[in-house]
Amino acid sequence: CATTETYDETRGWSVEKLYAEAHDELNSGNYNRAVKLYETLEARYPYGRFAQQAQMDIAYAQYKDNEAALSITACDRFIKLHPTHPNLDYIYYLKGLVYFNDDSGLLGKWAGQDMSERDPKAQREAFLAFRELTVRYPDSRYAPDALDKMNKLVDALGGHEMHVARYYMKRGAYVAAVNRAQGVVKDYANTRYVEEALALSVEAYRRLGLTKLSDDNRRVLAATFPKSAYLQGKWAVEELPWWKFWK
Amino acid sequence: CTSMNPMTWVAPHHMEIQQGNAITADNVARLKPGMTRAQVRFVLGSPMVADMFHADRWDYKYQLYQNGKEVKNLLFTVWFKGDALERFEGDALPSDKPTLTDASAPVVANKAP
Amino acid sequence: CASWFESSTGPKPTPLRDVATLQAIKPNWTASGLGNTAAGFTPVYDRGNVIAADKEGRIVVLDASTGRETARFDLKRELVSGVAVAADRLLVGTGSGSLLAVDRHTGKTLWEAPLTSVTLEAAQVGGEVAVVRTNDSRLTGLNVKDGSQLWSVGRLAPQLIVRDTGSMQVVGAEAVLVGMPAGKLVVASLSSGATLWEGVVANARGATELERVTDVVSRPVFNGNDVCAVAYQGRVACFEARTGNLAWAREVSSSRGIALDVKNVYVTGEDGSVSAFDRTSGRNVWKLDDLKNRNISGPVMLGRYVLVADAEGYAHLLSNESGAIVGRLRLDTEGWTGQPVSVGESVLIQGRNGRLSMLSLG
Amino acid sequence: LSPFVIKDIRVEGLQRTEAGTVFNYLPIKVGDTFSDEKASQAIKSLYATGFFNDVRVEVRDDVVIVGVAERPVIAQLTINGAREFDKDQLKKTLKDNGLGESRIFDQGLLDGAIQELKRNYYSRGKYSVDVSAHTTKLERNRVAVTLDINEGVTAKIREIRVVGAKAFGQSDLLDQFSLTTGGWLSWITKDDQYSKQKLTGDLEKLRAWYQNQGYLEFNIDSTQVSISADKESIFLTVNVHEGARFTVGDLKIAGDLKVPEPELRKLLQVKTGDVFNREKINDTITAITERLGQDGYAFANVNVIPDVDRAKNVAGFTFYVDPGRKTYVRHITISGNTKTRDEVVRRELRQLEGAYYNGKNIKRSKERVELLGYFEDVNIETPAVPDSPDQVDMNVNLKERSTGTINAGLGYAQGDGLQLTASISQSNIFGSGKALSVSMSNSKVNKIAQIQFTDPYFTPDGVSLGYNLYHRSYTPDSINLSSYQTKSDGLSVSMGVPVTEYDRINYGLGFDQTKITTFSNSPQQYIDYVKKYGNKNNTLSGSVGWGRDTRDSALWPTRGYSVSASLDAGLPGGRVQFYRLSHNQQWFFPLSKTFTLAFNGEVGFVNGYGKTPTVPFFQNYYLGGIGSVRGYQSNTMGALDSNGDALGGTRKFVFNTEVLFPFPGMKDNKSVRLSAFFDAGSVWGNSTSGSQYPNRSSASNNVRYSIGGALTWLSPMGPLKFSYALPLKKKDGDKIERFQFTVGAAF
Repeated sequence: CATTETYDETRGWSVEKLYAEAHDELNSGNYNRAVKLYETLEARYPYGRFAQQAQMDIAYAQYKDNEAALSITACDRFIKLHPTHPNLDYIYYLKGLVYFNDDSGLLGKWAGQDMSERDPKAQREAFLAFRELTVRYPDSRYAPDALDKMNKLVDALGGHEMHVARYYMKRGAYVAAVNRAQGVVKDYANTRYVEEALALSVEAYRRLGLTKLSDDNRRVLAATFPKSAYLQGKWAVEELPWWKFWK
Repeated sequence: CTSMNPMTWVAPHHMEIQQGNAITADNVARLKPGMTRAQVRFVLGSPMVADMFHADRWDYKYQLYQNGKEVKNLLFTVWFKGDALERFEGDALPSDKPTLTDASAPVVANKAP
Repeated sequence: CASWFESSTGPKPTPLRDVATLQAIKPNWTASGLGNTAAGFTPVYDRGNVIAADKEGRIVVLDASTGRETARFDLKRELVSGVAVAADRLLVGTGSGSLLAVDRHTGKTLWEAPLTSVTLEAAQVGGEVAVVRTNDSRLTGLNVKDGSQLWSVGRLAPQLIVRDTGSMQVVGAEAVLVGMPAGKLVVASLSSGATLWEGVVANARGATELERVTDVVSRPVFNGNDVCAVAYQGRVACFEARTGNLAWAREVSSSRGIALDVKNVYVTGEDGSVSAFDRTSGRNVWKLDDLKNRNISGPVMLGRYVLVADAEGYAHLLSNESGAIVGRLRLDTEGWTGQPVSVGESVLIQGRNGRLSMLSLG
Repeated sequence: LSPFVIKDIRVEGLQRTEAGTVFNYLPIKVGDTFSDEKASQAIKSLYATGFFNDVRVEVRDDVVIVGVAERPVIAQLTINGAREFDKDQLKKTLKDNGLGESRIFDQGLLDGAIQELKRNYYSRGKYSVDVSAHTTKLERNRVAVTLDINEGVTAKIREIRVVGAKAFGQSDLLDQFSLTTGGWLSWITKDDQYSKQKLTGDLEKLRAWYQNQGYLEFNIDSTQVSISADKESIFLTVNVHEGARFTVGDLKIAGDLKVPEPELRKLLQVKTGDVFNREKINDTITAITERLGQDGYAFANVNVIPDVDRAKNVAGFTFYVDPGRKTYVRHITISGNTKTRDEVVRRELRQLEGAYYNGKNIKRSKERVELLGYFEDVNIETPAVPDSPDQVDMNVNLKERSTGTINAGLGYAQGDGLQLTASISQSNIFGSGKALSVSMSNSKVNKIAQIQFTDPYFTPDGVSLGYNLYHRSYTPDSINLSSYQTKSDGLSVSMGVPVTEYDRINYGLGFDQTKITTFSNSPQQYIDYVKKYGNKNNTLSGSVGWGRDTRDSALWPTRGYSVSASLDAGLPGGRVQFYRLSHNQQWFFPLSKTFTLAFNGEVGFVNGYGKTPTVPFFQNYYLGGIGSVRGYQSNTMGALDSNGDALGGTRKFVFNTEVLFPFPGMKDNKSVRLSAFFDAGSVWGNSTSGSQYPNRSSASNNVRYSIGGALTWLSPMGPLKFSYALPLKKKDGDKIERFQFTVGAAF
């Protein structure tokens, strides 16, 4: 009982018709249908501008369809096929976007869900993808936005380390806390967390009874952040008011 | 009036907090000044606390809190001059039963009952 | 949609066209009285008697001329291959992987020799030595008197082998020809088991495990100066008996068997065709396709004719010059258990249902 | 060819790829000196791209001409004759290794694909399969590939023989095999089709069978797989050497133990004098390695050296312990948490950074994260840190599951009138680990508005704090409860304190005000109650309870138990005074990797005291429906009043036995679970004077049983439970409801 081949209404369509049809589907948002049409176009007319544009649009459609893995493979295939394509920088930018896509969604934004508390691995890959874009095409029109997103990512990654350090201080695991804090100072020196990291190290060493290390760190804090608030009081676990229950 | 504060009616269970290197006396006994950093790392293990501003000293700190109460709080520090072990001081956990210190020694047949 | 009841998609057997009987086949006698058997249970002729066995352990001794039963034993042991005769004792392979010797007249167990695996074909006896080939392609020589092991030669078999239920042929009292996996023909000395020479009947070809199977699973033949054998999915090849040099080889695939007469070598192909090759040059003399896909047994010489049996119980007589079917006889032996055995001027066939029938030229 | 400076490079034969691409991959540029070596380099690099069938380099007066023939693109790939494997699945696997529509055609890939196909068929026992491919040229340098498959007959196993087995009969041994010679179910299970992997697995099972019953020196000498000439039958022969049956001699533990020897001795699963059992030896090894794993020896291993005394058939064993280095955990990375905050997961972990590796803690960490119920899949791996031998990292890889149930419904239920329900409950609000549920529903019978909020980690150690605010008005005259109306408003605060790793103590205080209005047709009991105690009832409720939970997961429990006991009461301050004792036990036993046996038992007992000696009816137990005895309409079991409505009872017990198994075919999908169950339960302790059904008062004649099947689906909108139950021994007055379902019920 051979299943009959589904009737293929695109039989006999010209490449322009196929491309136009696929493009409408893409704009009207049903990405699955668009991807199928683009693939038939690529199979039937593998030459010329349309095929290349189809490959780019497939990558974009997969991204919009939240199919991260498929989109990345489509991008990589495009890069291998057309290494000298004029707007290859868009493809690198798209790769970055796929990883970066912070689906914090509507509620997330309102409730101040910030990226530093989410999965760091995806953010690291996004950072690498954007960096590849800014290195290969420094003057691409996507470069500025990529740079801005890179800074946001670095800040998020730094923030992530800081969050973990704060948790371990709250938990009373001071060795873990001081290692994380030192990680912030070492790897994320240009972020806004260095001051708090140093203050945390001072307190953690004190709790560990390593007074020499605590004093030395305090001197480094005083040297780099003379007006730091932590110099007066010591670093303390931030107590949340009860009504901020969503935090 | 703490009695009314419901928080204190029942003492909550605190997770066991264990931090840092649990080095034992027999490890420390094998330390000799002049050892390279790699040798010290082999004998005592990698230090959990190596402050970035004090490259010349490793702190083998050990803390153990069980149900909120401090059970162990030891510190063993080693100082280096360049790559050679200069001096070391501090205290370590009692060494576990010396059935076999050196793995390559022949099997000691301790007769089972 | 996967069809649940897989119909075999093999080719259909060709229907028989009736043929003028130029030479009749006379059924001397038919004997039943045995349970069902399997491939590897070929009967054996010895000094006027025909001896055969079945799977449940029954052995019958018949008078070769009349087919009358002269003795019957029931060993109540599962047997996996036919009977071999050594002077006054009968040797059979048991299901638990041993060779059992019983007294020919009383059926009393004399000795039982454990083996490394089951023997799927009857032992071959030469003088004082009984040779067995076990399923792990190992040859073992046992002393007929007490079953003690004289020698044993192992062999590395490929992962996948073809079911071999009869590929040994003892020659006189000093050598045995053995068809082996991977297209090898081994001639081993009976006394020591040492390999006198080893010929390559066919080489493995193809990529997959199954395509590379070219085992020699039928009995080699020897006529004084030539030794010929045929390989499954391989070739028919003849060698000089003394030196083992390859005389000639021709493409044909057969697991059924080979026969030899003074002029030609006759082979039943895997597809049911029967072909004849000139003994000295290997030139293809004739090829009969009328019996294709009828699951034809290996050929046997009956007088100047070539006899084959098919799965539906027909015996066909072919002329050795032209290969045309000159005679046919309907037997009621369902199928066959191996190559028919030539006994003097007649031929003995044992069917899968245990029935034996002796045929000669009418 | 004398080297020269390249004046120009021209590329010929391009149809699909642009010149730019070729130049990008060419290792030579205008102005380089060109030589033979450079030419071969160019050819090699162009081939490497996989775009071209043929590359030629020619030179004409200092101009390099690169001639290429582009590989055609596959326009169409058709497979026919594939019955064993489904066609699209085949196409997908082929596309994965480069052979698909719109991909570049490469003969090498095609041949590779054919071999791969044949190998797959052989693994299914289809030995006589024949795969032939042919390509037909199409215009515009494209090609159509068709694969014709003739699957032929499947080779079936005719005989399996274990030679040399004396201690056990063939049938016992063949029971260990998954391969068989064909039973009546073989057309589905296909267990009479040979496959190499299955045979290896079976041989392992055979070895385990022998070695677990004393045959230390059991050995499989050789196995033969032989196929009949017509490729339709397979014969398996396994030649074994049993050896003698051994008993265990004396046991020694040697090596650098790191743990006091008596403690390790207690872990020995095998005793001197037992019949040798390899499984017990392996279990001992695992027990010892796990014990060492708790003290930081992540890479400890134990090898067993037997000393065999063949004369007495006794084998002594020495467990040689090699602890390896004490290992520390450097970094713990949590990934996959797209919604949940990092700290919500980290605070459940029992393993800390900067601490030595503790296998037990890591295992408990996985359980605790799974008990959160926010993740579909949790797995923890501890890869070694590259350059330092005694440090590992710990990666917690998660797969988020939607933990909210948002259902808004506008429905019309037959007895219930227009129903407007809207409820949002999210057990992990904004990924903060806190649970908030706001629900509002109004229909003729029920008008409910309720807000519940719980913060499981009010303190770092996990003391939880919960608030619950509700307004409920309940006029049940239409459905099967007797007609009266209650309006109640209330507020309660509850706290839960973990007192050990597994136990929690919960206590709470609450205030509830219930106004009851009765009508002419209300049952006499309710009217007397109101006459006696008035219609305004203030209850000051207090509750204290204890719970212990060792289950390995909240959504998909397979092992462990959850036990709880609680006492809640209407305290003397309030108008309504009663006390209620209830106890609940849930046990889970793994029957196999996918089957789980679950027991659930509940006992409840409520009594009035002081001002209200008889228990107020709205505090009664009502039984029936999902969560108690399935197959009976919810809340209809037990005593019935004059017009057949349920009065509930003051005592109840429920007992369910359930076998849980995955949906057939979706073995590793963790969101759908089937089960077969037997429920039993009774509610009694209410006077049935004046009711048509007098004999529904005692526990024994109120007990009801039912058996049936249920399906739990953890859907994105929340857990859905469907059950189909057959009540046994139905009595008159029972209201049966075979098919029942609940949406968003607490799991």
